[in-house]
Amino acid sequence: GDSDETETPAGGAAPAEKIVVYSARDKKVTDYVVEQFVAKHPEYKDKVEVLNMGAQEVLERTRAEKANPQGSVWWGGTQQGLSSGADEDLLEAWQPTFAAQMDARYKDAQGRWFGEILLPEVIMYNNKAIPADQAPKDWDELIDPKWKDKVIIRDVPASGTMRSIYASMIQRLSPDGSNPQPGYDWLKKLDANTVEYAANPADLYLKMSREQGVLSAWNLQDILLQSEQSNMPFGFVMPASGAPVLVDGVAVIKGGNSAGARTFLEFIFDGTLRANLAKDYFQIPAVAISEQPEWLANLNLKPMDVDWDVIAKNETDWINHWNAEIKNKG
Amino acid sequence: MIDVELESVSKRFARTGDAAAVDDVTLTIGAGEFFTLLGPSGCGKTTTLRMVAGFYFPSAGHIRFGGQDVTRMAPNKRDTGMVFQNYALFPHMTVAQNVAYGLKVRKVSRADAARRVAEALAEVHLDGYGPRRIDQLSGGQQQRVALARALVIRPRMLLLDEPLSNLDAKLREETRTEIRRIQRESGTTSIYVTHDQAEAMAMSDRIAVMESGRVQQVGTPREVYHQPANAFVARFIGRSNVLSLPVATAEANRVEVALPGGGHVFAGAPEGHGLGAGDTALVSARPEHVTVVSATATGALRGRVTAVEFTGMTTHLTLDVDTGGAETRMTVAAVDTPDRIGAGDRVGLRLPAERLWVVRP
Amino acid sequence: MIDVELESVSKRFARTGDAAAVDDVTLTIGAGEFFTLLGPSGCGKTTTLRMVAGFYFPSAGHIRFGGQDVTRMAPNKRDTGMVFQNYALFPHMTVAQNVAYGLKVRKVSRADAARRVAEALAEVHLDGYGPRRIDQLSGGQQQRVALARALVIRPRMLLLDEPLSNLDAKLREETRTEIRRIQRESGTTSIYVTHDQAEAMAMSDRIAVMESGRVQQVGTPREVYHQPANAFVARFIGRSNVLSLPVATAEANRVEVALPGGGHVFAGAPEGHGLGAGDTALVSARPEHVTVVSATATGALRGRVTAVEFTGMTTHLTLDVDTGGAETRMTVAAVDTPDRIGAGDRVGLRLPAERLWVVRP
Amino acid sequence: MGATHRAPHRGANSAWFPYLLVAPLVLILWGYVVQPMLATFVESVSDDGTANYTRFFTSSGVARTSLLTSLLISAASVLLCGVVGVAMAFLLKRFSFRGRRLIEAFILVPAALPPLIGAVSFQMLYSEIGILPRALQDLFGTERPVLAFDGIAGVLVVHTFTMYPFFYLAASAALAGMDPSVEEAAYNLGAGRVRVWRTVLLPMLTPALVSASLLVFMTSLASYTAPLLFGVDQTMTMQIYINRTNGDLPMASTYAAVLGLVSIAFLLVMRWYEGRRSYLSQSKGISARRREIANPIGRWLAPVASVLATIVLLAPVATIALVAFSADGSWTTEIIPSAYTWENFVTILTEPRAFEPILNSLQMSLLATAGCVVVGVLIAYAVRRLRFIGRSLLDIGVMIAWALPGTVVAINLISAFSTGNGFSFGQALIGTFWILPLAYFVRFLPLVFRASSASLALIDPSLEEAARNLGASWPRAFLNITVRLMLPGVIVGALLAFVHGVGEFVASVLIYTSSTVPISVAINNRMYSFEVGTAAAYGMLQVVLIFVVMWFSGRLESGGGRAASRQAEQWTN
Ligand SMILES: Nc1ncnc2c1ncn2[C@@H]1O[C@H](COP(=O)(O)OP(=O)(O)OP(=O)(O)O)[C@@H](O)[C@H]1O
Ligand SMILES: Nc1ncnc2c1ncn2[C@@H]1O[C@H](COP(=O)(O)OP(=O)(O)OP(=O)(O)O)[C@@H](O)[C@H]1O
Ligand SMILES: [Mg+2]
Ligand SMILES: [Mg+2]
Repeated sequence: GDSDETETPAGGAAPAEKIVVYSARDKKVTDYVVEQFVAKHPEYKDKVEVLNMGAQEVLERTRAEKANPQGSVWWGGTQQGLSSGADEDLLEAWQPTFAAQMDARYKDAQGRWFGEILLPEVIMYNNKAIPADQAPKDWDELIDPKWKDKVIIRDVPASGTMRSIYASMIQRLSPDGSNPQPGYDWLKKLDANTVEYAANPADLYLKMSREQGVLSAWNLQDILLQSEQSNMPFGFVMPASGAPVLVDGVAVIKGGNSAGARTFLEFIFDGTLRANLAKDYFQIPAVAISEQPEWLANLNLKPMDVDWDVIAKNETDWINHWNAEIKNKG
Repeated sequence: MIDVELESVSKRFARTGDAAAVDDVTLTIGAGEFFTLLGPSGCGKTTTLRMVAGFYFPSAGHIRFGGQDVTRMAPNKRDTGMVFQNYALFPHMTVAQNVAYGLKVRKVSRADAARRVAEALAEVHLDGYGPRRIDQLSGGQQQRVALARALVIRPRMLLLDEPLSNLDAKLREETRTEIRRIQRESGTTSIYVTHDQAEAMAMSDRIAVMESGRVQQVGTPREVYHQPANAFVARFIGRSNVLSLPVATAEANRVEVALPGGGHVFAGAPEGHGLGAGDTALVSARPEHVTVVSATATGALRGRVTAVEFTGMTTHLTLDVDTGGAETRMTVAAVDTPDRIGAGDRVGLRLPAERLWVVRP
Repeated sequence: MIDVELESVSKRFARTGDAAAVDDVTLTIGAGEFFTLLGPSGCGKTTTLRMVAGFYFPSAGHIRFGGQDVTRMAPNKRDTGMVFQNYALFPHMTVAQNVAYGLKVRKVSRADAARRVAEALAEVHLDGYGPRRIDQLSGGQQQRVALARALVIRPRMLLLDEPLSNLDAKLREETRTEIRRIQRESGTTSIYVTHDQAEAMAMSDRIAVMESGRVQQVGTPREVYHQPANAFVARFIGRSNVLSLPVATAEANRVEVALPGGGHVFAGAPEGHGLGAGDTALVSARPEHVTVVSATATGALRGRVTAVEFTGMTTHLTLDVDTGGAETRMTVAAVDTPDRIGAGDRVGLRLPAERLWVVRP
Repeated sequence: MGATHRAPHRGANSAWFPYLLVAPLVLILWGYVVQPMLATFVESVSDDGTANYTRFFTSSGVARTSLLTSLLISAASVLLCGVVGVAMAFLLKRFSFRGRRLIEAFILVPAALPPLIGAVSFQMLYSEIGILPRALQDLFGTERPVLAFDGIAGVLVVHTFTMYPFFYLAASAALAGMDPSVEEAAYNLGAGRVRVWRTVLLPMLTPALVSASLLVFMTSLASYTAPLLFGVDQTMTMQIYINRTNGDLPMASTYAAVLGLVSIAFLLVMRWYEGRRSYLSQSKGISARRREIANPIGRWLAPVASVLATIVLLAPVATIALVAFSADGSWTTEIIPSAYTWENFVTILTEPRAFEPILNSLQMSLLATAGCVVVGVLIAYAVRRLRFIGRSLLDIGVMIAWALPGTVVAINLISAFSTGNGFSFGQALIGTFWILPLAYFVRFLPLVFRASSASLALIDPSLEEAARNLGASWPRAFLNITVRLMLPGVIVGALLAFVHGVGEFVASVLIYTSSTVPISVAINNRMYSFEVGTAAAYGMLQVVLIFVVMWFSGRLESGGGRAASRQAEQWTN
């Protein structure tokens, strides 16, 4: 019998509408964030519905529902995914308070999506199989023949992350994207070292942990999560020549509960929340936070200089070429 | 009163060439009549019955019940009780459930139904078989269940497709008496298909003889037997001997034919037989009417016995007989054949003046 | 030479109470013999045949073929050709493919097989039906395919379970002649089940009469018909009249019985009949041997006609006859009954001295 | 006006009865299945006409290779599943031995393997990192894992394991419904066991085998997870996915449309093949279900073979159990885990809404199954028994949703029902509870339809005639007799539909709502964060649930449990 509950929402505000969140984030993260959100905005108690799914599925779903959008928030998605969502007119343009402090590289110019976290892509290795000092130090070491059949790669065409990494590898050797050949050659050598392409992240972890292969390229956050929380024998190396940093972002879906969505997104960029997420879930916020957790402070993140516009133009061609001509042919 | 009427009914099956299974059949069956379809295997009896029951639509023609056109009426509205040639028993029901099905559909009360099922099973000598599964019955027992299932609902019309073919002679006789009793008591119009000619003769009010989908003759058993309309009917019903003999004199109702051994004999003939002296008449003589005499008797046909067949009640002799032209195969049935007659013996045969009948080819 | 031997064979079906379907049957069938099982519906004929074919294992007893124990031999090793009571045709094959199946198994060359199939189909009058699907045939046509399929392989043994039950009389006779011819020519041992007694009599070398799973009598057709072992056989085969009459004098092979109307008559009796003067004998008289005389004739039984049934060849009279004690129902078959006799008439009956036979109860 | 002189009595077999029955079915099919699915074909030609198709068929390499690989995988899957399924049906339905019923209930569990975790279990068993190859490697001391399945071989293994139940169920239902005397006739004519199977039993099983082949073929063609996991990316489904990721939606639709067309072509071929012959026993009366086999196969080989097969078939489930009970990180390079724990089960069971996904899945799957049964049985009857124009179209209409990948079906349904229309009674269905059952209905209708249709092929129409003759109206005769006799097939179909409904993921994830989270999505969320242990624990719950359903439906099907064992017993004693 707590009388408080029956009286929410307080203060004469209109009853809060349901917020439906399509999220490609880990369920643990979403649960935690929603809990915090509701604590701060009690009028949304039991009004936030999070549907967890893959990033590609968020896009598919939002796209299919265009005629009658059901979701309000798009939470978690690569720059590419969010961009195509924006291009297909699925996302609402707005100017949140946090946008001001955000680096322009990490957000849409028209305010249709905003980067939430940065995902540096690094070299991953099985630290049970390879002592830390013997792990490759840079990307180019990965194609050394001594790693033949030691590399496992999450299959590329179906993964936004992997596409970005591979495109970066090509663009690294051809800044304006006009001559992908050196990149292709590099990838072909990598393919020669690749013992297997994993179907999905879980498959990758499994195969890495069971030492079908012991090296990979993967995002930092997941490596840390797996090794800290799931007891997996994974370590990482920040490549000497830099790590491509992907942006993982959020957006308000056009036609949904946009008031609620805005409230929710504003909350996500709340300073303490971001600090907590950084500490517990190894997130690197796109907007810098005041107190960095220890791991982040020690990270020495060295971003690779990637021109995402060049990549956006060429990615499909490059990946299709890789898929048809390079994969399993090295 | 006419109860069932088939008017120029034909049935053609798509995939089997041109011949119609039932070909322009016109029949009228009176109320309460016991009507039999008789004919060789494949002549269209089942097809006809299925059209009456409503499972096939005629390709042409009409079927009427009591004047009402039922050609395309749903089978369940026709109130016919059918015994299928292949039984069509419900494999998932017990014997009793099979028999009770029609009663249930008719919303007969439980107690009533149980009593009637028990009665019906008793009528076909299957008392106590009620709880059995159908596949635990012998062939004949299954056939009796099919019969009981049709009889128990006391339909306005019974359609019986060889309902006794798998029963032994004794049971068959008992059962046919039972069917006849029920049929008479309730005045049910019945159409019966059988291959047993004795059965057809004994039970039927009238018989239709069919061949190749066409009706050859309709008549009472005695008419069909003693005055067959044509050679086919004569030969088909009770294996007649059909002889070609020259006509000596012709009258309206009989003709006199000449025997090869000399002498003449009179044979009954249908009205308008159209025969004159000098023509050749087809004369039918029943095996049981022909008597065996000594090979030297005068005025007798002469023949050589080719086979002797003991069938219990009678013994059948097959003979090659000299009828003037070619040799003709004849059959003689005798209750007491002299035991000494065997294959190869030469005997004389006397044709019975009173019993000969002229048939159309 | 003994070809098939059943030694104390019994078959009990688990869940149908205690009565055995086949009960301690011992039979020996000679090589090339045509042996018939006769008996009422449900007496165990099919079960016996299925044990010989190898589809059931006897619950007790042994089956031997030519001395070799085959009780548990696989059916496909027995080289029997069986016509199933329910046909069991392969629905997914055409008529010709059905018939050819056994030949294919026997690796008969294509051309040979085609020829033999055509022949077999001709034998059962189905020429030209080869390419038809089974479900496009009438019931009788299906039965003939089943027969052709068994005959065509010329097996060492034929097992025929009512193979002609759905054929018309004419075709049945032709076909049985055909079967007999093939059987004789190839000397195939055959076991035949039929409900048609005339058929059994005409075809069989020997007949076994069964009832309730037990063999009642084994003998030639004439023995079974004229000298039935017991009242059941007498009544079952060709509906005999069985009368209880007091014995006047008894000899080794015949007894003299007293008639209720006065006078005595001799009846044949089996060896060791064990009857003496004063005992009551069961005397069997065949309907066709009893003659109808005037109601006032001396030394005749007196009776009242209850039913007259025309069956074509003969007319059957059913009578209630005063045989001293209770009234007995008798049947008389006559080729030429006076037309005037009808139900209710009183007539006299004369028993044929030569033809009476004493049966066990 | 002109029609008034026609006879007033037109019952269930008047000339237009078929159309009367078929009309509502066609409407349902059109509204819920065909018309939404047509969107795929429309999209494939929307932008630039048939250019996509031209590109598909002329472009070098990928498209053609994908099509060929997919076809090859499908054909091989049909063969393998056929062999395994029919063999299992033979062993379990023809012989009786102790524990047979238990095995029968177990044997369907592979069909119920939860997606994702199920596929992973195969990897853990048979791939390079699998238990078996690693154990063999250990045993023989070789350099690399022995007998590891990879690529197409791996895909085929997964397909065989997960799809053989289509054959098993169809064949066992047909074997039980077959006229035994036909088989006896073949033996009597001298045919040996092998020949009898080849020339009589298998041909007589044609309707069942055709039905199973269709399902397996189409499932394999539209299968996604297995090629994904075993890295066969030159398949149609992978190409669809890649094209969608590329953002080339029309091309993705073109792939999907080609997939659908190939399936329809296969369907038509199979229909023709089946239609050439009749499989309906023409026997008089009902033959005894009893045949006695004295063969040693019956006594020893059958139980041994069955147990062996069951162990092999259950291995993936055992693997899931192993994962579910292993502590996190305790299983890396070891052959089997080194430490065991209840932790995973505790984790999921202590969660406040742990059972909700399970209940959701049960409820939605049951609803959908009920719909499938009603509509599927009626359509099966119409297609097999009634003569009307467009029977093949009806058949195709049902199967089309099975021929397309699940994702495509879901997207089509969202587009069709994101706003109200006549078939949704003016309501937008997305975002409501109803969209998921509807998706399951659309997707799994073919299962019930096929199974029912196959069992109907063995039922003598004269039984229904007999019932009508005894006065039963068409619906009554249909329910009392025809449906009752079809029941084994219908139950098989319903089981398959239910099991697939419970496990459905690819479509569910696109249309579920927070109040209808299905178990597959719950498992996926665990897998996503690589909590394999808890995912496996969830998977085990699902497996147990399905097992319970199988066990009881097995009893249901055999009428109180005894009839089935009685039947097999009668084949042996
Ligand atoms: N599978 C079975 N289970 C139980 N009882 C059976 C089974 N088959 C037959 N019977 C019973 O065994 C008895 C003998 O059956 P069988 O089929 O041998 O009879 P039949 O002499 O061939 O009769 P019919 O002339 O009617 O075909 C019958 O009473 C029958 O009910
Ligand atoms: N479904 C069918 N398709 C094609 N032809 C058929 C079909 N049913 C029957 N026929 C043919 O039609 C003819 C008549 O068949 P029907 O069943 O009426 O014969 P019947 O007189 O009952 O014969 P029987 O005494 O052998 O049962 C036969 O020649 C048969 O081959
Ligand atoms: Mg017929
Ligand atoms: Mg029998």
